[in-house]
Amino acid sequence: MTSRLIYMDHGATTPLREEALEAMMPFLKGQYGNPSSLHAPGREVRNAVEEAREKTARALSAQPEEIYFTAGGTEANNLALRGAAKIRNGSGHIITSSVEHHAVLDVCKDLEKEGYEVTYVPVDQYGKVNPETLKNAIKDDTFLISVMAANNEIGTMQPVQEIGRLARENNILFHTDAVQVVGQLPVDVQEMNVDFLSLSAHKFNGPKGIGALYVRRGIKIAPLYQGGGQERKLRPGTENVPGIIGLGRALELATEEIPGKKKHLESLRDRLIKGLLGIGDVILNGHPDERLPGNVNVSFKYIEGESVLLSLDMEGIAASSGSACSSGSLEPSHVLSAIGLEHSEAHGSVRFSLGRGNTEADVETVLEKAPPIVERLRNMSPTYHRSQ
Amino acid sequence: MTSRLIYMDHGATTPLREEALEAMMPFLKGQYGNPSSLHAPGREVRNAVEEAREKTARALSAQPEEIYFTAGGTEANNLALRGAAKIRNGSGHIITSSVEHHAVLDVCKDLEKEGYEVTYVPVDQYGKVNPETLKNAIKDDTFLISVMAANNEIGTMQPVQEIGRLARENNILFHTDAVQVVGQLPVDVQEMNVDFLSLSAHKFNGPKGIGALYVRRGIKIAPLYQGGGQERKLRPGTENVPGIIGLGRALELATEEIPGKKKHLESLRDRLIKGLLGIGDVILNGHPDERLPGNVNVSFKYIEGESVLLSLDMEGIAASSGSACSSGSLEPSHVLSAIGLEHSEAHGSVRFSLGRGNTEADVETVLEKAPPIVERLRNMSPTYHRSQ
Amino acid sequence: MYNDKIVEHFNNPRNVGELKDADAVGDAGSFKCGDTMKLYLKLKDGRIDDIKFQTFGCAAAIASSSMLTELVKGKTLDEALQVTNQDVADELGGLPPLKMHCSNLAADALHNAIANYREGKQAG
Amino acid sequence: MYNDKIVEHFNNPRNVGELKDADAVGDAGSFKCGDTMKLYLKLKDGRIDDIKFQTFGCAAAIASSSMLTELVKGKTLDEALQVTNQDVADELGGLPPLKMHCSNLAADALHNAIANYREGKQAG
Ligand SMILES: Cc1ncc(COP(=O)(O)O)c(C=O)c1O
Ligand SMILES: Cc1ncc(COP(=O)(O)O)c(C=O)c1O
Repeated sequence: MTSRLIYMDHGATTPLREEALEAMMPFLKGQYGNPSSLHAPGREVRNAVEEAREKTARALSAQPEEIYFTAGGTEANNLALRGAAKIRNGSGHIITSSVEHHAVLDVCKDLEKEGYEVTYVPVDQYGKVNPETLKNAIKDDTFLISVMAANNEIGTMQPVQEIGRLARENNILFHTDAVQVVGQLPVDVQEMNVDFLSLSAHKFNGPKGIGALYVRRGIKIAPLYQGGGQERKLRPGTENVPGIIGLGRALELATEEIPGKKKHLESLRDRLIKGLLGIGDVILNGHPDERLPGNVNVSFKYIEGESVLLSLDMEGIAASSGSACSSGSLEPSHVLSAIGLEHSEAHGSVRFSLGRGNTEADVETVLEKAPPIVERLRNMSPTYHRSQ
Repeated sequence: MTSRLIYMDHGATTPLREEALEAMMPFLKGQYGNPSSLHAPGREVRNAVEEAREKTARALSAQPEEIYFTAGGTEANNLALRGAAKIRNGSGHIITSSVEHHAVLDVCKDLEKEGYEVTYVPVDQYGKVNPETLKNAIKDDTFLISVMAANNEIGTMQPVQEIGRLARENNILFHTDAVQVVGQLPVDVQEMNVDFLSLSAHKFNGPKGIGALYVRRGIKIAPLYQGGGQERKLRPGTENVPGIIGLGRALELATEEIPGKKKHLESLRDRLIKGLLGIGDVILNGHPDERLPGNVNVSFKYIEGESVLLSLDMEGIAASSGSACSSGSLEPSHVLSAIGLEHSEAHGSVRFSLGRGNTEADVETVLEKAPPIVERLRNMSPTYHRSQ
Repeated sequence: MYNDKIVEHFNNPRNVGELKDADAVGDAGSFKCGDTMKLYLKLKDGRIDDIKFQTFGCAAAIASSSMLTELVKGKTLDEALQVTNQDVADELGGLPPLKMHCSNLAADALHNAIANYREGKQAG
Repeated sequence: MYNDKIVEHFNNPRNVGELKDADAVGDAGSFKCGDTMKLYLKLKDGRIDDIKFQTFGCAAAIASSSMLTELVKGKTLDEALQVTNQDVADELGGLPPLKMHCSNLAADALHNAIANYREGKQAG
C-alpha cells in the first residue's frame, strides 16, 4: 500500500490502531504464558485477559462475566444463534430479517435444515425492518429474534431498542449483530434490551481474528464446540491473548472517541453522497439519515460495480461493491435485492465506507476521480446508450 | 516474567518466535487489507495468506487447498469430528481413545448425545492404543476414527500410521490430533494415512489463536458454522491474517529445525527424567521411549501436584500438573486415570515440557530445586509418614 | 486477481462503440450475473471488416469483449465461428476460475450476430 | 490466583507435624479431589494446648490447615467447634471459588478429632 492509498473500505476491515498494537506487543513477546496455567507467567497473562474483558464489558454497559471472546463476528453470531437453538433440541421458531449478514442469514438457513422454522421479515426500500411486521411474525414457539444493529452494505440502522422491547414483552431471546456499530456509535446492552450482541475487533481498528459475544447473565446457551473449558466452557481453546488485549484496548479508545468521530464521519459521508449523486443517474442505497456515520452506498446506473472498483483501485482508491461479479457469485447482494433494486442497479452498486484517518481531502479526491471513471464505463455500456 | 524464569510448560504454550513476529508485523501495520477485498490492499494480503497456506501444506506434505485455517487446535478438532459427523445426519459409529484431549473427547461425548455411537478404546499402562483392540472395535457403521498423534500430558506417541492403514482398509475416515507433534517431529499426511489432521500454532512458537485443519482432497465435511464463505466455506469469518502469516512462518522454521531440536530435547528430557526418578518414590508416567522429545511427566508419591507446582513457581520454574486441584476440577486427569494410576499418584503428577530455549543449565536447576520441595511437602504429608 | 493483459484490455479496450451502418448486430446477456454485451459487425468480401462492442459488465467481461473483437477482425464468418470462449480466455492469459463465465458473453454475442445475419436480419 | 496470606501460610505453615502423645486425632479426606488431612490435639484444662496437622493437598488445603490450627489453638473444644470452613477461608483473605472445597478439609478434620475424643477414642 503506497502512501497515496485512499482507503474507503472500513466496512470490510480497518487498520489496527497503533495504541492497540502497542498494548498487544508485550503479549507477542515476553508475556507468552497460557492464561490457564497456574504459574506466574500464566497468572499475569490471566490478569491482562480479565482486564480486557472488563474494558469490553464497560464499553457495552455489560458485566465482565457476560463477555465471551470468539474468533470474530462470524463465530459470535453463530454461537448466539446455534447456541440458543441447540438447547431447544431441533424445534422452535426464529425470526430474523432479510438483510442480515451471511453469518446470521446462512446460519438460519442451516438451522431450517436442522428442523427449526425461520421467518425472514422483509425490509422497506431503505432496508429498515418494521417492528409491526416483526411483531406479527411472532408465534407461540418463537424463541429467538436476530436483527442486526446496522447493515454492513447499505449502513441502515435498525430499530433495535424497539425490537428488543418487543422480544422482552414476548419472552423471546433477542440477538443483535452489532459488528458494524460497536466502536462507531454508543452501545448499551441495557437500553437496547438485547440478550446477545456480537462484535468484531477488526471493524473498530482492533486486530483481525478476535471478536466477542455478549450473553446476558442467566441465559443459558450451548457452546458451538467442546474443549479445554476456556471462556467458562462456552468457547474453549487456548485464548488468543494478543487479540483479546488488542480488542480491549481498541474498543476502549473507539468508545471514548465516538462523539468526535461520528460527527467527522457524518460530515464526510454527507459530502461524498452529495458529490456522487451530482454525477447524475446515481442512486443512494440505504436510508438517507438513519445510516452508519461512515457508510456511503450508491448505484451508478448503466455500469457494473466491479469495473468501477477496479478503475478506482487503479487510482489508489479502495472501495467495495455488492455486485455479483465482485463477490465471485452470480447473484448480486441479497441486501440490494431486498431493498428492491433492479438487477442492473444492484450490479452497479459501490460502497465507500469511511473511517478513522479519512479526510476531507480524501473525499474531494474521490469526487474528482469518480466522474471520469463513470463516464468512461458508461460510454462502453449498451444500456446507457439505449436509454439516452 | 523475569529473566530467571525457567519455562518448562511448552506443552501448554510456547513463546512466539522472533522470526514469526517479524513476519507478522507488516500485517499488524500497513498491510491491513481484507484478503477478500478486490482492491490492491486486499489482493496483496490475499497473496500473503495463500503463501502461508503453501508453507503449511509443505510442512505436512499436503496440498495448499487441503489446508483450512481455524482459531486453534480445539476448533480444528471440532471441525473434523463434527464436520464428518454432521453429514451423516445423526447416526453412525466413531472410535476414539480414552486419552484424547478434551477437544476430541468432549466432542465425542456431545456427539453421543446427538445420537452417534462412540467407542473409547482403552490404552495400556504407557498410554498406548493397541491397534488390534481398535480393529476389534470397528463396526459396520463406523465412519470415523480419531486418535491423537501424541498425548499432551504424558507424551506417549500413538501408532498413527498403523491406525491409518486400518482405517483405510476399512474405508473409515481417520483424524489425528497432532497438536503436540506438528513442529516437533516430522509429519507426513501421506505416510500417516490420515484424512484429517489438527495443528495449533502456539505449540510450535507461533501465535496464539490460530491453527489449521488438514482435510484430504475429495473428502466432504460440513462446516461448524456459516458466514461470508471464507476458507472455501468450511471456516468462514474474516481471516486472522497476522495469525496465519505467523503460523506459516513458525511452522516453516520449526520443520527445518526438527532434527536438531529433537536430539537436543530428547537429551534434556532423558537427563531430567533420570534426575527426578533419583529423588525416590517418583514414577514416570507415559512411555519410556516412545514419547514426545520434550515431555517429562512424573508422579511424586505422597504429595499433591499443585503444591509442587506452586513451590516450583516460587523458584521461578514454570511447569504444569494433571492434578485435580491444579485444573480446578475435582477429578484428576482422565489420562492419568486411563493409564491406571491410583488417585493419589495421579494427584501427584507434574509435567515438565521442554522446548526451544531450554538448556542443560535449566535442567540442572530444576534438579537442584525439586528435591527440597518434594521433601518439604512430603514432611507435611500424612500418607508419607504412614508409609515409612 | 487479474493479470496485466486483462487489466490492459480493461483500461484500453479495443473497438469500443457502435457501428451505425453495421451489417450484423448481436446481443448476449447473462440474466443471472447481469452482464450484457452488444456486438456490431461490418462485413466486406465475406470478412469482418470492422467490429465494435458495448459491454455492461465487470473487468473480465470488458476485457473479453475487447479481446474477441481483436481475435475475429479480418476473419470470415466461418472462421470467426471457430473462436471459442476458451480461446478468448486463453488469449487473455487466463481468467480467474470464478470469472470464466464472464468470457462466455463475447463469443455468445458473436454467434448471435452471425446467426442474425444469416437469418437475414438487418442491424437496428 | 492465591493472595499473599495464603502463599505465606503455604510456604510457612504453622503447626505442621505429628503429636506422639495426642489426646485426640482426627482425619478428613475428600475422596474425589484426593486431599487428606490428619489433625492431632493435645488438651490442657479443657483447652487445645497444642495442635499439629499433616496434609496431602494443594496450596489451599495446606494453607487452610495451617490457618485452622492457629484459629483454634487455645480454644475450648466447644469454642473450637464454632469455627467454620468459611471462617478459615475468611481469615485467609478469601479463597478462589474453585478452591473453597479445599478449605472444608480443615474444619472437617477438627470435628472428627473432637468427635473421636468425645466418643472416648484415644489417639493412635
Ligand atoms: C454485520 C456483520 N456481521 C458479521 C460480520 C463477520 O465478522 P468477521 O468477519 O469478523 O467474522 C461482518 C463483517 O464481515 C459484518 O459486517
Ligand atoms: C493434544 C491437544 N489437542 C488440542 C489442543 C487444543 O489446542 P488449542 O488450545 O490451541 O485450541 C491442545 C492444547 O491445548 C492439545 O495439547
